Amino acid sequence: MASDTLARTGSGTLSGLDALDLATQEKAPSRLGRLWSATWPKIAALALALGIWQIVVWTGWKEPWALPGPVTVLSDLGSYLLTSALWDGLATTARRAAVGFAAALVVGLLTGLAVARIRVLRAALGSMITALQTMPSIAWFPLAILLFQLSEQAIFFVVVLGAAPSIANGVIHGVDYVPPILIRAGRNIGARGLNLYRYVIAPAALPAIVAGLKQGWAFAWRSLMAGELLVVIATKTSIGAQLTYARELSEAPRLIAIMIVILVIGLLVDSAFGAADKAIRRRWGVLDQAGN
Amino acid sequence: MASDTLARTGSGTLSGLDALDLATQEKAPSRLGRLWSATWPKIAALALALGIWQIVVWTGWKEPWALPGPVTVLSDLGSYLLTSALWDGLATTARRAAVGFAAALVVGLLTGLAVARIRVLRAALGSMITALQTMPSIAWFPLAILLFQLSEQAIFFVVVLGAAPSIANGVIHGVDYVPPILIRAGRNIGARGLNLYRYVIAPAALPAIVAGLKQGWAFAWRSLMAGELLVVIATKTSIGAQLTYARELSEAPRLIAIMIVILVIGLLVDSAFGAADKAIRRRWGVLDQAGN
Amino acid sequence: MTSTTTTPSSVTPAVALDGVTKVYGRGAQAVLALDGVSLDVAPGEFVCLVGASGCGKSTLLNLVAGLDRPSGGQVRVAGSEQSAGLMFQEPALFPWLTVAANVELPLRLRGLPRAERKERVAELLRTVHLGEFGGRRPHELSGGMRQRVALARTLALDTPVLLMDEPFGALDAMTRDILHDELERIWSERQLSVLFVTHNVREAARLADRIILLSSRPGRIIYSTRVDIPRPRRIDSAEVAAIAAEVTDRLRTEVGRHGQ
Amino acid sequence: MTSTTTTPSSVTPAVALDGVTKVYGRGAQAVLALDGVSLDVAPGEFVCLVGASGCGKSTLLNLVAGLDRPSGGQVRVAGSEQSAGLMFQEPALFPWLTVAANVELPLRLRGLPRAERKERVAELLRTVHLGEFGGRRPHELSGGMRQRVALARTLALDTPVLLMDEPFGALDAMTRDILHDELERIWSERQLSVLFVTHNVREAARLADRIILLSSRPGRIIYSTRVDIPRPRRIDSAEVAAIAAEVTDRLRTEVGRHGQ
Amino acid sequence: CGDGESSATAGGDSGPVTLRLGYFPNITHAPAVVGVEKGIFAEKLGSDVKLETKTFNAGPAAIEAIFSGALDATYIGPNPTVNAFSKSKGEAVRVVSGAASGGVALVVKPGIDSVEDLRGKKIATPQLGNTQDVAIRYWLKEKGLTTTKEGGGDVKIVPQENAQTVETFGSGAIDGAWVPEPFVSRLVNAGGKVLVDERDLWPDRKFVITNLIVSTKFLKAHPDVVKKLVEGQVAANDFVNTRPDEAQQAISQHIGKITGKPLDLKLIKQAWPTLEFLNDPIASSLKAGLDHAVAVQLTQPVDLDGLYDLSFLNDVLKAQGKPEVPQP
Ligand SMILES: Nc1ncnc2c1ncn2[C@@H]1O[C@H](COP(=O)(O)OP(=O)(O)OP(=O)(O)O)[C@@H](O)[C@H]1O
Ligand SMILES: Nc1ncnc2c1ncn2[C@@H]1O[C@H](COP(=O)(O)OP(=O)(O)OP(=O)(O)O)[C@@H](O)[C@H]1O
Ligand SMILES: [Mg+2]
Ligand SMILES: [Mg+2]
Repeated sequence: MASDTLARTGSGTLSGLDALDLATQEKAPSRLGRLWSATWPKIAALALALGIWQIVVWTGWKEPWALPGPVTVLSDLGSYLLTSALWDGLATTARRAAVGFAAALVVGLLTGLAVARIRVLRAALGSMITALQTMPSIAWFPLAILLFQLSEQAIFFVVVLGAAPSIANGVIHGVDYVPPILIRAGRNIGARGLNLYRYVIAPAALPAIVAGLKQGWAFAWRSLMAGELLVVIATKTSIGAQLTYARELSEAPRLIAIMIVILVIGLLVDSAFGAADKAIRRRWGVLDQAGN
Repeated sequence: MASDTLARTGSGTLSGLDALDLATQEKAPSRLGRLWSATWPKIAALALALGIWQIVVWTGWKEPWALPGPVTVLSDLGSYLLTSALWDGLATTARRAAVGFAAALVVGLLTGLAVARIRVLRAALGSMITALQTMPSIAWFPLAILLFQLSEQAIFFVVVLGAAPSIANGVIHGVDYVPPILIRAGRNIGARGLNLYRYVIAPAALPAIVAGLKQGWAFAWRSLMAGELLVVIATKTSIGAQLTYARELSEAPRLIAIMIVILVIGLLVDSAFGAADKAIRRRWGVLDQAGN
Repeated sequence: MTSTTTTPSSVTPAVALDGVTKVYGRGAQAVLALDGVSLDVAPGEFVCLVGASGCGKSTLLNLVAGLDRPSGGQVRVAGSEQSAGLMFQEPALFPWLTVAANVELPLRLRGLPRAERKERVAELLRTVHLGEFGGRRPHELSGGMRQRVALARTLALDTPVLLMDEPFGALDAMTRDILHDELERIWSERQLSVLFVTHNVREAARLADRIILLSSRPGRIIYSTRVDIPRPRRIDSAEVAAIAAEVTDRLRTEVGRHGQ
Repeated sequence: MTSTTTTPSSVTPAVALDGVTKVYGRGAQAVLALDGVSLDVAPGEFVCLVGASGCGKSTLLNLVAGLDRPSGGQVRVAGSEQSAGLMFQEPALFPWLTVAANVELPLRLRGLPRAERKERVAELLRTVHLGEFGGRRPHELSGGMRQRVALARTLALDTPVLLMDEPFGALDAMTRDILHDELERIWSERQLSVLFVTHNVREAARLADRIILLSSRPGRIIYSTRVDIPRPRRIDSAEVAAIAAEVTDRLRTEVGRHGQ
Repeated sequence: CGDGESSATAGGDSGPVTLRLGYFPNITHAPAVVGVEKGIFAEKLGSDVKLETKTFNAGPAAIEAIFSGALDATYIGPNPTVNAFSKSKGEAVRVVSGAASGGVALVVKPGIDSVEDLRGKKIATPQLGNTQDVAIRYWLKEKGLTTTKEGGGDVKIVPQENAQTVETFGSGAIDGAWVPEPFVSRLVNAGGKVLVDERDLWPDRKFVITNLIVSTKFLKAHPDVVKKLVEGQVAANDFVNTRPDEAQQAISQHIGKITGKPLDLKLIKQAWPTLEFLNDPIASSLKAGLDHAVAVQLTQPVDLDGLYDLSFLNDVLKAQGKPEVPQP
């Protein structure tokens, strides 16, 4: 064959950036291989981060009480993991996060659907949703205490006000971008009113809704971290309270240890969202693009 | 015609829920009419909110110092609007928000694009983005001070860490859901590497990116409100600081007045995002569904 | 120029268009897609609509299906609200549902029991020769296969009026011939009224009781002919060819006048 | 059963497929779409590909265009990386761009100066009879109009090899005839090599130097014939009809064997 | 109006009364922490009063809770006390007892040995207009140095959270801070030295840092409970003053329950001598502080008449044969 001929073979590989773009359904790496290729970049990133941190500490840039090294922090994390304080706090905080997020979910989904499709509500409240989203949690504290006293509901109130607008915005965005042809098809096959939502609009908007839920989760969690200081029940320690007190007591290693715990929780939750998103993308047939 | 015949006429109207679903391109209301129909629901909502508030206050449910009435708050807002404190604070805060958001925009867009399309980065950092998003601002304060001392950069650092993950997540979601056929079409007409991003992926992901920016703005603003306490700089008052002081001095009317100011800013920013979103939807031909 | 074709006034038509006009957009950008179209489809009648690309055929079907409102004139469909099922020009399948679930959805929306739904779906998928593909998702199908799924979904509707927008455009001749037979069978069994858009004039002659020709921008009815060939017909028969030739001639004059 | 059609080995083919196999999916869900297809397209040759719905035609074009990799065998395209332009079965227009901008994008990506681009776009839109629609967006067009925009965009590519997947499927006969002439003109002017998928056997006979028939699942080449009718040809000529009848016969046998 | 919420006794006086008591898990709140941890309050309140405790990490939430009827009494600093009193036009709260005095100092970097050395330096305070902020401004003013609200003048005052002050002092961004314990000790441990002990600026080296306030509504509805609460406060102070080791241990453990990590006992011991646990709310120091705030133009004059209701305290003290505190 002539030299200016481009060959694509089943076994050959393409070089350059396009190699990333190409679908690679043929490659069927082993389960172990896939696990490894999903894991090593994480390990590498972690090692890199720890390495840089350790080097910075070794340079003596800051005093050890201002910037503790990885060894100090990890050993503090180790002993932290052995305390019941962490697990009790985690249990309290996780329960609050779950309940608060669930409430935000209901409020956000309903508001979002209503605002997206009812014109008067949209004109009245549409812009308000983003405005509410920008309101910092502490501004709501007085109202939360007024309404719910020093009960856990006050915390949920702050969490819902933090997360629901974000979820609603995700829903509105999703509904706005449902391809009109699908709505027409749905109406044509007899989906009217609630059925149109249930069978067409909601599933079509699902990807954007999941994205909104992810953002909503972040808002919920951050609001919770602040809100947990609102009602500190002496017998119930919580991650939010521990974070703030670690900072107030200038316990740098503990503060970083709690940050690591928060990151790990974030990673776990993200992987749940990631799995949901991947399942949706596989169904929709948009998964292969980036090959992952 | 028989009585069981359904008629649709050019001038007739359909009743029920479907009336909302139908495209109404034919109706060409006057400019004033459209303005009015966009405005009255807002005014009604405002009136309703004020009304309920006033009624609650009149019932004497809480003492006036715990829950001041609308008249007290609005008169305080009036005098607040006449102080230079508000306008100076607003100027400072708005400038910081703009700079911080711009920085977050750059960081978020680049990270998002890189993570969305480069498989190793995605495996390494993908889940980290949401995890970072959930990290409350106060956890970053010590690091911000370590890195930037008491300069404004410390504030920007917190704002960027708050907003960039949200923007990056928007970008990733947008890129993930670009219809594969459009990417194929783009590659086929010769868009490779950066050009594929510029001419195909970025515009196709634009709606989701704008949604991510909106969420990012909310994060940026909230982080800023907290971050402004980090560096209470000489001669510069700020909305974030005023909000906290109003709370610390138990000045309920002033606190609510500042909340109103924050809501108004949120509304203004949202209307900018809304206009961008509407322009995109008009271009894409998905605007008519809900008739707005 | 506007000609009107109506059935004898004694019968209530299944579909009646009366001076229907449709304008897209406003002001300088406005497009007059349909201009005073009056057309009756008798119950049980099979009407084919032909016309140049962009002349307003899809627009007309959308109006009859109630997915859009006319700018002027009246559209009447006999029966209750959901009486005209439309097969769109694009497949318009729901990407989140499997092929079987796509076909099942209209049945589910009508509240059919599960067992019956399953049976009907299997039957419909067999009708369109996709019996083994029920578990796939739309993105795993070829263009022609998607079109056939859309056909099955529309047939699942059981509406007395069927609107079809180039339903066989992406199919090879053989598959199409088979589906012609199937459609004719279903049409006569269920006594459907059909409004069928096609670019294939032979297909029109093969299927129609009446062929109607639309002019290009604005769409007006310029020609209408009855097809009186007895059924069953064959697409390669001489009678079908003769009718097709006649319509093609008319079309040629029309496009010749408007094209470039 | 696998037959191989090759051009004389002295000429470097514009497109060469060598034992190409394509499997979609894995495990039990796997679909063998193409099975050992070997095919050469000579420079300047016009090859039409026909076959039943779902037999692997689009898959084959995707492989040649380099949008997908074969599971086995080799695909070779003469020339540099971007040498085969593909017109997809769907319009695949960019919804955020106007019609003119859609057509302009390939030119812009090749770095043509602005003035030249403008001129070429206007010319291409005139070619597909959409001169006045440059400022519209895809969603404002009819199905056939979108397909013509996609055609114009593909023609703007100026690649030596052109791959076309049912490019005229949504067009009426008259418009299609006109575009046949245009395509033939461009093909001979630019000396293109064309691989053209169609369901219209007459269209194949009207345009092709060679017609190739694919069997259904898995796709294999089962028949190949040269069309030696001198050009210009007319789609309603007797010679074209004769070739079409021959291919239809073959197709009928094939679908008859696989159908149902 | 909302009487039902001021205490949990929904049906009037029938059933046990609930007292909701707030405090900070903090060394300046030692009597409260020890009283709760050692069960002193529970014992004094008896079985007909149910004690519910709430902790706060800053004044505003505690005041919001009092205002909204979510809290009946709380230990709190002088600043929020004045805010609560003045913002409610003298209605919402009453000070019924003192708790602690002292424990505030100006800590500076080594090398700063006199007031003059402070010229041009950055000094942190916990919050603009709070007790410590006013104290340093007034003190500097007396020494002839100027300050401005915006952080200008001869000495630059930077209000910031105490936690942040430790960070900024460590990173060198500030040169000193006028803060309460335990931050004084913490800054000293980070290399600072005490330049001014605020006790030296006050008559008898006494000034209020923590006092006990009760919501007026609760006071009126359940004066008997308030008296028992004050009894508990007096007993807790006795405990703290007579058995400091045990008290320190209790504080460390109690803070650990809430924060997840027991407070360093060494730090408590280090801070302890700077504090004095008194039942006298030292009303004069609160008034003087307010006058100073007016003098440095950080606030308008406030009428504090009626803030103190020391009758319960004096009843308790009298019964125990201790010297009474004059009602201001
Ligand atoms: N949403 C829209 N906005 C603006 N113009 C439109 C819209 N939809 C259709 N049109 C215009 O209306 C005319 C008729 O379109 P229609 O889709 O009905 O044509 P058609 O007869 O179905 O053509 P084809 O055979 O190509 O599908 C076209 O000129 C088209 O540009
Ligand atoms: N992404 C995919 N995943 C799984 N199977 C696929 C995919 N794409 C195509 N197929 C299968 O491959 C076979 C060939 O599909 P292809 O699109 O090439 O057919 P085609 O010849 O173009 O048909 P048509 O004429 O209907 O367009 C079909 O059976 C189809 O189901
Ligand atoms: Mg059409
Ligand atoms: Mg195909």
